[in-house]
Order: sequence, then C-alpha cells, then structure tokens
Amino acid sequence: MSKALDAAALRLQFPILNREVNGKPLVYLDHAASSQKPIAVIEAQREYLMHYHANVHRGVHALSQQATDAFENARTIVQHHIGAEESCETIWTGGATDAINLVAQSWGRAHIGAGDTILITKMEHHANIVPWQMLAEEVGAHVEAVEVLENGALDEEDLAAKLAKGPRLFAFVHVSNTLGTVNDAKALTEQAHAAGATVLIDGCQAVPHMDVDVQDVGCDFYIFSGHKVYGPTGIGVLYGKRMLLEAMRPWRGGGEMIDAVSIENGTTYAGLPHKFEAGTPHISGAIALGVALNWLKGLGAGAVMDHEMMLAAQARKGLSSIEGMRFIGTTSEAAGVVSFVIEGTHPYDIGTLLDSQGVAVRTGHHCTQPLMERYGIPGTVRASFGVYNTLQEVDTFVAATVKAVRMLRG
Amino acid sequence: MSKALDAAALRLQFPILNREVNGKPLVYLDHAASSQKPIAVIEAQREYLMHYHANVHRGVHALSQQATDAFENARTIVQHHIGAEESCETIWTGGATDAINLVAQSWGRAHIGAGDTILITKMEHHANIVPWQMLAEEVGAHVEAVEVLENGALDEEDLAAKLAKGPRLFAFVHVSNTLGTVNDAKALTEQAHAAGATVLIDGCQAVPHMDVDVQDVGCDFYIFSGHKVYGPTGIGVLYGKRMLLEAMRPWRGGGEMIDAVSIENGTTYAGLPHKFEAGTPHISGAIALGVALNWLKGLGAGAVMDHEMMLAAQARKGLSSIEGMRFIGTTSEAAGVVSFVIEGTHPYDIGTLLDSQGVAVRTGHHCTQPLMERYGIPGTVRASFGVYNTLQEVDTFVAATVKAVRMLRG
Amino acid sequence: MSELLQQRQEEIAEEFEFFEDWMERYEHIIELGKELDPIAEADKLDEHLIRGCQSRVWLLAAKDGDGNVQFRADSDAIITKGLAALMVRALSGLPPAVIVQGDLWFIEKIGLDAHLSPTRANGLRSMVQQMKHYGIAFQAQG
Amino acid sequence: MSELLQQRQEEIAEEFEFFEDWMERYEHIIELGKELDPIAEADKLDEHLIRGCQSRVWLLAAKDGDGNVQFRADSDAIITKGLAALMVRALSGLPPAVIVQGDLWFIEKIGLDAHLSPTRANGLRSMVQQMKHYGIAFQAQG
Ligand SMILES: Cc1ncc(COP(=O)(O)O)c(C=O)c1O
Ligand SMILES: Cc1ncc(COP(=O)(O)O)c(C=O)c1O
Repeated sequence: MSKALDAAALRLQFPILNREVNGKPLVYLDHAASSQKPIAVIEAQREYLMHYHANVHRGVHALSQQATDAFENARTIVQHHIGAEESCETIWTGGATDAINLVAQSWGRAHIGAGDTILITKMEHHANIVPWQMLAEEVGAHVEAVEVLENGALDEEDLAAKLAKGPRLFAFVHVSNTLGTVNDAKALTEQAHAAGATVLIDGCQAVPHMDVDVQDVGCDFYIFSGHKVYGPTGIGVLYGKRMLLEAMRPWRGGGEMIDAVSIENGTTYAGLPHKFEAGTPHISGAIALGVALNWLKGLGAGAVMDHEMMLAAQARKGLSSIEGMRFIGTTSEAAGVVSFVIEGTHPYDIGTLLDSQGVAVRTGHHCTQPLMERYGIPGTVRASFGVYNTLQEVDTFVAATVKAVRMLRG
Repeated sequence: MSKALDAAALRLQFPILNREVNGKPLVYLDHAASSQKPIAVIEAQREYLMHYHANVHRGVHALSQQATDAFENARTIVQHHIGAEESCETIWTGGATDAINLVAQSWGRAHIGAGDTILITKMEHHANIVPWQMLAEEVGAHVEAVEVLENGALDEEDLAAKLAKGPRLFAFVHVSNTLGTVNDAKALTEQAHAAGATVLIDGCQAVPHMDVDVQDVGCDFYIFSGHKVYGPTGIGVLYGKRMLLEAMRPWRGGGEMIDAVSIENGTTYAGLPHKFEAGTPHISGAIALGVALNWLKGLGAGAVMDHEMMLAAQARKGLSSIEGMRFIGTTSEAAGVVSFVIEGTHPYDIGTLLDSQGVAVRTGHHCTQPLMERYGIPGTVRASFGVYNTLQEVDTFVAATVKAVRMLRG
Repeated sequence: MSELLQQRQEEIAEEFEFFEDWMERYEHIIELGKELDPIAEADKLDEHLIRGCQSRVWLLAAKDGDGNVQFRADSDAIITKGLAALMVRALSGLPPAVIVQGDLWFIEKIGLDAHLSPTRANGLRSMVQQMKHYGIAFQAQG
Repeated sequence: MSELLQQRQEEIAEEFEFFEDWMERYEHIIELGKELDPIAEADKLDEHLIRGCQSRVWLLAAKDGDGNVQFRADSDAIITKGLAALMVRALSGLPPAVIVQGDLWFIEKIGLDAHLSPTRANGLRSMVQQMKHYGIAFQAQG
C-alpha cells in the first residue's frame, strides 16, 4: 500500500493555487491541458539561470561543464523514469508534438511509402494525427483509424481487423486526454508487433499519472511533454529503441548534431542522442524537467493514481445528479479526467459560467476533433485533476456546475 | 549621442557574474555562445510559472486568457523590436536552428529543386549550412559558398560571380559568431534580390548587439535565438514576409496549427502565425524573451554597440603585445567578438589555462568548420562581450592570456 | 443618426450598471440571448458563420427600405447569443456610415472589453468586425 | 605486477600533493607533456586518433618481448599531451591483465576526476577507455 497523498499540504508547493480569479479562489481543473509547477521545478530553472547557465557541450570552461553535467544528468533521470535501457535513447525535443513530427519525418519517410497504411485511433490528439496525415500525403500512404466504442474504449474487433491488413505503424495514445481511457499499452504493442507494425505511443497523459516502463511495454517509440508532467514549457521527450534511432536520419541540421561539416566533402553526423538535437537545446527546461520527474516519483505513482481516481470518482458522482448529464468516456477514472456534455447546454456556456465562479475547466474539442465527430458533439466540458486538487475543490466544481446549468436552463 | 552604459551597475542585474570558478571571480567572455540573463528576465519566467501559467489559445478560463494575452503580447514586442510589419510575421520556434530548418523544409522543398543552387557563405554557422545540405541532398540541389577574404570580409567579387549564376536562395549570417564580421545586410539583400534570389539572414549575433529593422533590410526571412539576446533557452524567432509565409506549407503538424481535423476528409490549417506553431508552445520562454528585448532596448542600441566596441578594441590592443598573435577576423569590433590563435599554442590549452584563472572563453571551431578550413586552423580562442562586461575584465583576460602563453612556451 | 447609437449605448450601459459580479452580468446576457429571435435553420449557412469562436455564430445583414442595415444573429451557445443580441441591439437599423464609424464605447463600459481581445473564444471581436464589414459593403453599394 | 601500478600511482599522487591551485597543477602537466617523446608524424594516422576531444590525441600500443603493453601517445595540445604522459607513465609496460583490471585511483586523487566526465573536451576518458581496449585486445591474443 502506498501512502495516501496529502493534497492540502502539496498545494503549498504551488503558489499559483493561492490566487483568485474573477474574485473567487482559483480551482484549477485543467491539468490535462497543462499542469501547474511545484516550486522545486520553478526554482530549479531559476537557479540554473541565476548561477550556472552556459551553453552546453562545446565549452572547456567550468560553467559550460557544469551546465553540461546538469543537462546530461537530467537525461539520465528521464531514462530511469521511463525505464529506458540507455540514456542515449532519450532525445530532448521541443515537446510531444515536436517529437511525433520528428519520428514521422525521420523514421516515417524511410519506412512508409506509397500504398502503405499508418494506423492510428479515433481517440488520438491532433498531435498524433496531423503529422501522419502530412507524411501520408507526401509519400502516398494513407491513414486509418481504429474505432472507439460508445464507452470510450478502443474497438478491439476493429483493431484486429485493421492490424490484419498489415499497417507499417500503429501510433496510439496511452491515455486519452479527452476520455481518460487508459489503453493497455503492453498488450496493444504485442498485438501490433505480432502484425508486423512498428509502435509509437503518445504518453502525454500517462506519464503524469502512472508508472511507465518502456522496456516492459516493449514499444518502439514513446513520447511525452514536460509541461504536462509538472515540468516547464518548451521541452519534451522522444524515447526510441537504440537500433531504430541509430538507423534514422537526423531531422534537423545544425550545431551539436554533426561530426564534421564540410561544404565540399559533405557533412557527417554525430552519434546518439546528439544526432537528433541540433542547435542549442532548452537547457533550463531539460534540467527542470528532471527535477519535476524526481519530484513526482517522490510522491509515489500508486499514491498519485489513487488520489486522482478518488477525485474523478467524486466528481462523477456529484455531476450524475444533473439532469441530462452525459459522460464522454466511462471506462476509467485512473487518469483523473472527467469529460461531459449536458443536454440543452453548450460546453462554452458551462465553461464561461464556471470561470466566473473561479473554476478553470477546458471546453471544446480538446484537439481531438475526430473523437467529437465520433460522438456527434461539438465539444465537451473537461475537468482534469492533478496531485494538487482536493475533494473540496471537486465539490466546489460540482456545485458551480449545478449553478451554471440552473442559470442556463433558468 | 547615446548615454554610455554603466556596465558596473548593469552587472548587479546578473547574479551569475558574482560567482567564482576555480577559486577565482568569474570573468564571463562567452556571450556569443549564450548570454547571461538579467534578473528581470529570470523573474518574468518565474513570475509566469508562479502566478499565471496555463495552456494558451484554447481555454475559456481566465488563467488561459491571461497566459494567451502575455504570450501574444510578447509576439508583438518581437515584431516591433525587429521592425516587422505585422505580428503574424513573427513565428515562435525552438531556436535559430529550428527556424532555419523550418524554412529549409517548408519554403525550401517548395522552391528548390533538382539542379538548383543554394548560396551560403564560408562564414556560416553550421545551423545555416547543414539544413541546406540536407535539403540539397533530398531534392538534388547543391550548396555553394561565397569565399571569405583573409581579413574576414565576404569576397565581393566571388559573391557577384556566384549570384550571377542565379541561385534560388542566398542565406547568410548578419554578424559572424567567429569573426565578428558585420555584413551589410541591406546591401547584400538588394544584390541578391536583383539576382532573383530569396534572402534568409541568420541574425543570431546581430540582434544582441545592434538595431535590426527587417523592413529596412528588406530580407525575406530573418531568424535569431532567444538565449543569445539575454533571453531564456528553448525559444527562437522566425521572421518571414507575410506573402511568403502564407504560401508555405506547415512543417510540424499537431494541435494549434489546424483549422479542422478529419480522418476521412483531411485536415485544413490555421492562418498565420499559428500554422507554424504546432503543439503547446514554450510559453514562459516567449514571455521572457519579450522582457529581454524590452530590457535590451531600454539600454539603447547605440550605447550597447559603443560599449562592446570599446571592450573589443581594448582586448585587441592588449593581446597584440603577445608574440605570434594572429587575429582571425579583423574587419569590425562592433559585435564584441575577438577571435585569435597564437603561434605555437593550441586553443584548447589557452582555454583551459584561462578557465583555471576564472576566465570563460570559447575554444574550438565555434560551429564554423568551413571557416576553420578556410584559415587552415583547428580552432580559435574566442572572447565575446556583452553589455555586462567591463574594461577591468578585459584587462584580467589579457593578463591571464599572457600568463597562459608564458606557461605554455615556458 | 449617430445620436441613436449614442442613446442605445447609454441605455445598455445603464442596464448593466448595477451588476455586482460576473454571474449577474452573465445572467442578464443569457436573458438577452433567450429573447433574441433565432435564425431559421435554413438560414444558418456556412457563409454566415463567423470564424474563430468555440461556439458558432451566424450573422446576417440586409438593407431596409430606408437604407439602414438590419442585422440578425444567432449562436449555439447562449452567452455568445446574448453578446450577439447586445450588438444587434446597438447597431441594427442604423445607416452603414454610423455602423462603420461608430465608436462602440459601451463594450468597455459594461466590462466586456476583455472579451474583445483577439484571443478570446467568444467571437465578440469577430462579430464587431463582421458588422463593420457589412457596413462598409453596404456603403460601397451606395 | 599490479604492485607496480600501485607504486606508480603513489608516485604520481605524491608529485601532485603540494600543488595549491590549478595553475600549478597545469604547470606540471605541461612539463610532463613536454617531456613525453613525440610520435613521429608518419605514425600519426587517423586509425590512432582518439575521438571526442577538441584537441587531437594519438595513441599507439605494442606488446613487448615480455608480453607487456608499451604505449606511446601524443597530442597537438600540450595539456592533453601531459594527461597522456601521465597515463603512459601509469600503464605502459604493464601486462594486459593489469591494464584491463587496474583501478586508476590516482586520477581522482590528483583532482583530475572531473576530467573523466564524458562531457569533457580533453579526451582523458577516451584515452583511458582506449588503453583498456588495447589491454583487452592483447589479452585475447594471449
Ligand atoms: C551565427 C549563429 N547562427 C546560428 C546559431 C545557432 O543558434 P542556436 O544554437 O541557438 O539554434 C548560432 C549560435 O550558436 C550562431 O552564433
Ligand atoms: C494525449 C496528448 N497528446 C499530445 C499532446 C500534445 O502535447 P504538446 O502540445 O505539449 O506538444 C497532448 C496535449 O496537448 C495530449 O494531451
């Protein structure tokens, strides 16, 4: 048994949660869009810029070496956090979107050709759709998507049928940002591998909520963003199996990623991970992301999940009493996501009235338009929880929603 | 006449400059690799994360709107700083390298084909070489480079001859990070335009040191990095003329950059600037870069340049007394760069001995290997100055270099 | 004629004067939204859609016998519809020139100026722009 | 034979014991660099180059009549050459097994451990690795 989280105590580490909006205490339930950051992370970034910033890798001076050590140490933290075999399998990117585009353009152009199929799912975030559509258009491949059942689970039958057709790649979301659905990453990977597909997993909403072990899962690529896992903006991670990464062409050219540059004789590239990290990296972001992951690990993944499930369950229970309530995605509360529409109201109206009561939720399509199409809705209201949310906040949110609905129906 | 800088007073805004390395007070002369950041910038980033962080653009809640306003306001600051006509011509990127790759892959793939020439110069940073080599390889074009004269100036004759052959693009550095050469961006742009070439300027080392007005220069693309202009890491800027940007395909796909996503009917893209900003941007970085540019503007570009020229001149004068001193690049001191080799010594040895005296310089090829080849040297020692450097530091640096040389020759 | 615009804005400003918080303000805006005549489904064409909102807004304009512009608006979100109702109330029936040149100070006065920022999802800014565009178009027709 | 390695390391450690700062240490390292026999230009082949340093390091190894490994090293930077000299002094003439297994504690003792980090530009780490690789290779030859 993991020790339960003391969210009230944890909150003290998040100064932003003390603020008011529209004259009301802020209730921040938009964790899935971007998490707030604990002081430890904010201070790590500040500390770096105040006391040991320098460009990395290229310098003989002490400051540059100190910065390089911290930067590379952060890489090792990420490696261990997601269970990668080697630290060179961890590539820094500008974010999850950047990472998926890297794979699409580097691995994709080499392995996906005319007539090939790229398999995704109907619950993907645009970040895991558009790069594949762009690639497909360029090389003459096509994108297919596995159907989603009414409850928000993947349609296993449809998946089996579509895998049977031999797609080159299966790219899927570990945890859906809209539905909260937790896909069985390991089983899906095995299934896809058995069908001969390479596997990319979008772990943006998994890493903040649960333990992830890429070697156990067995996937070929795994990606996530720093800003959703209590880390800073502008930094993300691409994990790839060494063999695959080594065979891939670099995507961006520039400093750091070269071995030797010559205009007459052409250019040779550096080894992993630098081959994929052209230019000055987001040094402070990488270092602070390392701090964020250690901080999160310190809470205990079990405790985090228990806490967030408790909040989601309480929210669902409270909201259920509202007439016309329709939850979108009902398979799991593990990821702390509660998404819904209410008959006769528009998500934008609910969101606006919640905001004026101090409650921050996200409304709209959550960058999952194909999913909205699937459910025939323009968008949802989504409350999403992090470690810093409390049962009391959930109650405030539920009461505020009830009030909003009353006003709208009035 | 602009008011002279008071570097001693300015230094108080840079906490890192108070530290020691190897038991000696730090003398940071590696500004061209990455600038240190004033407290105002560090605090802006911290303030954002402490008090109003949220994901931008997509939210109806107050926090998201506040973050979006600050983020877009920073864009406007950049626009005004470089004199762009419209704010949508300012695209956030992960850095200068990322920006050049964006242009190479989006504009380049559409406009450069088999047999075409991409013209660069021998003084380019790898960031302005490798993306073009990669593009050239992909489409069957080739890269040519304008020669550099012994003094570090562009070879005008060679330029005229190479432009006459009708390259599609002329991509050149505004200010050389290795030589300190300041190219006449406006004249070169006119010349290249007259020859029918599109013009991209790498302004990484210009924006920190001088006023840049992209409309006056007349270039098609202009790029720079935040971390070299007193801003944070992980953020950079691509300026492009609206007409060009509008015609370009997006490079990265994902959230934010779409109008509508459908798996069956395909995806349509958002307008400028969002079309090029897939995924959650580096919000805190953009905001802090805005603060950095305003801070720099507050010092007065004239005063900045005067100060840095004074430091460079003093350094050159002091170093000249060393036997066997050879300056690499002697056309200008405007960019605060002094690059040199000393007969019978290796740059690495000088750099190491300077470091043990607390002086941080950069040694090596400075990501300009073709330039090293041009001069037949393995690398240089480069001291580069920012607004926070003082004449006293220059003297310390010169004395430390003299001592290093004595030890090495001893 | 611009006195009419002035007068309408004063009326609206007065109406909003005593609201103490956003919930009260929205309550009234929702009321206004409900009172606004809906646009027939047949008229909700894509060409009347205003881009850039989380909710959809349809805006129609026509010149009446006196040369004034008659606006109709609708939205699938009721708060957005209420904002549309305010705009229609302020501008509908005025001559194109007044619509084009009119200073819509009431928006700030009643505290909705934040809603005018280009980054807002409610579409108020797009509505105002679109109404001005209609004004310009009708002006050009003479 | 590993006593010999032990003894050599103790000697080196003693030599460095009284240096008060880095400048003194480097002064001595430079001295050692100058004393190290240079490698003939003809032997400075790319195959003897060690990667990953700002300066170039050449390292050659050969087995002598007693089955011990004789190292020669050179560099275009004198501090790097001095580090190479230290390594040669510690390891040259020892049996492959000692080279492979030997714990090079003197590096930390004389304060050069920071130079062993993989991110350092001086190539010390690569030198150590390459010497161990030679040891392994000669061991395999038997
Ligand atoms: C002239 C020049 N161009 C391009 C770059 C690349 O910038 P970044 O590494 O920030 O992408 C640099 C800095 O390293 C530079 O000095
Ligand atoms: C499931 C999922 N995938 C991908 C992304 C894209 O992440 P980012 O915008 O940080 O690149 C997000 C977040 O927006 C997400 O929730």
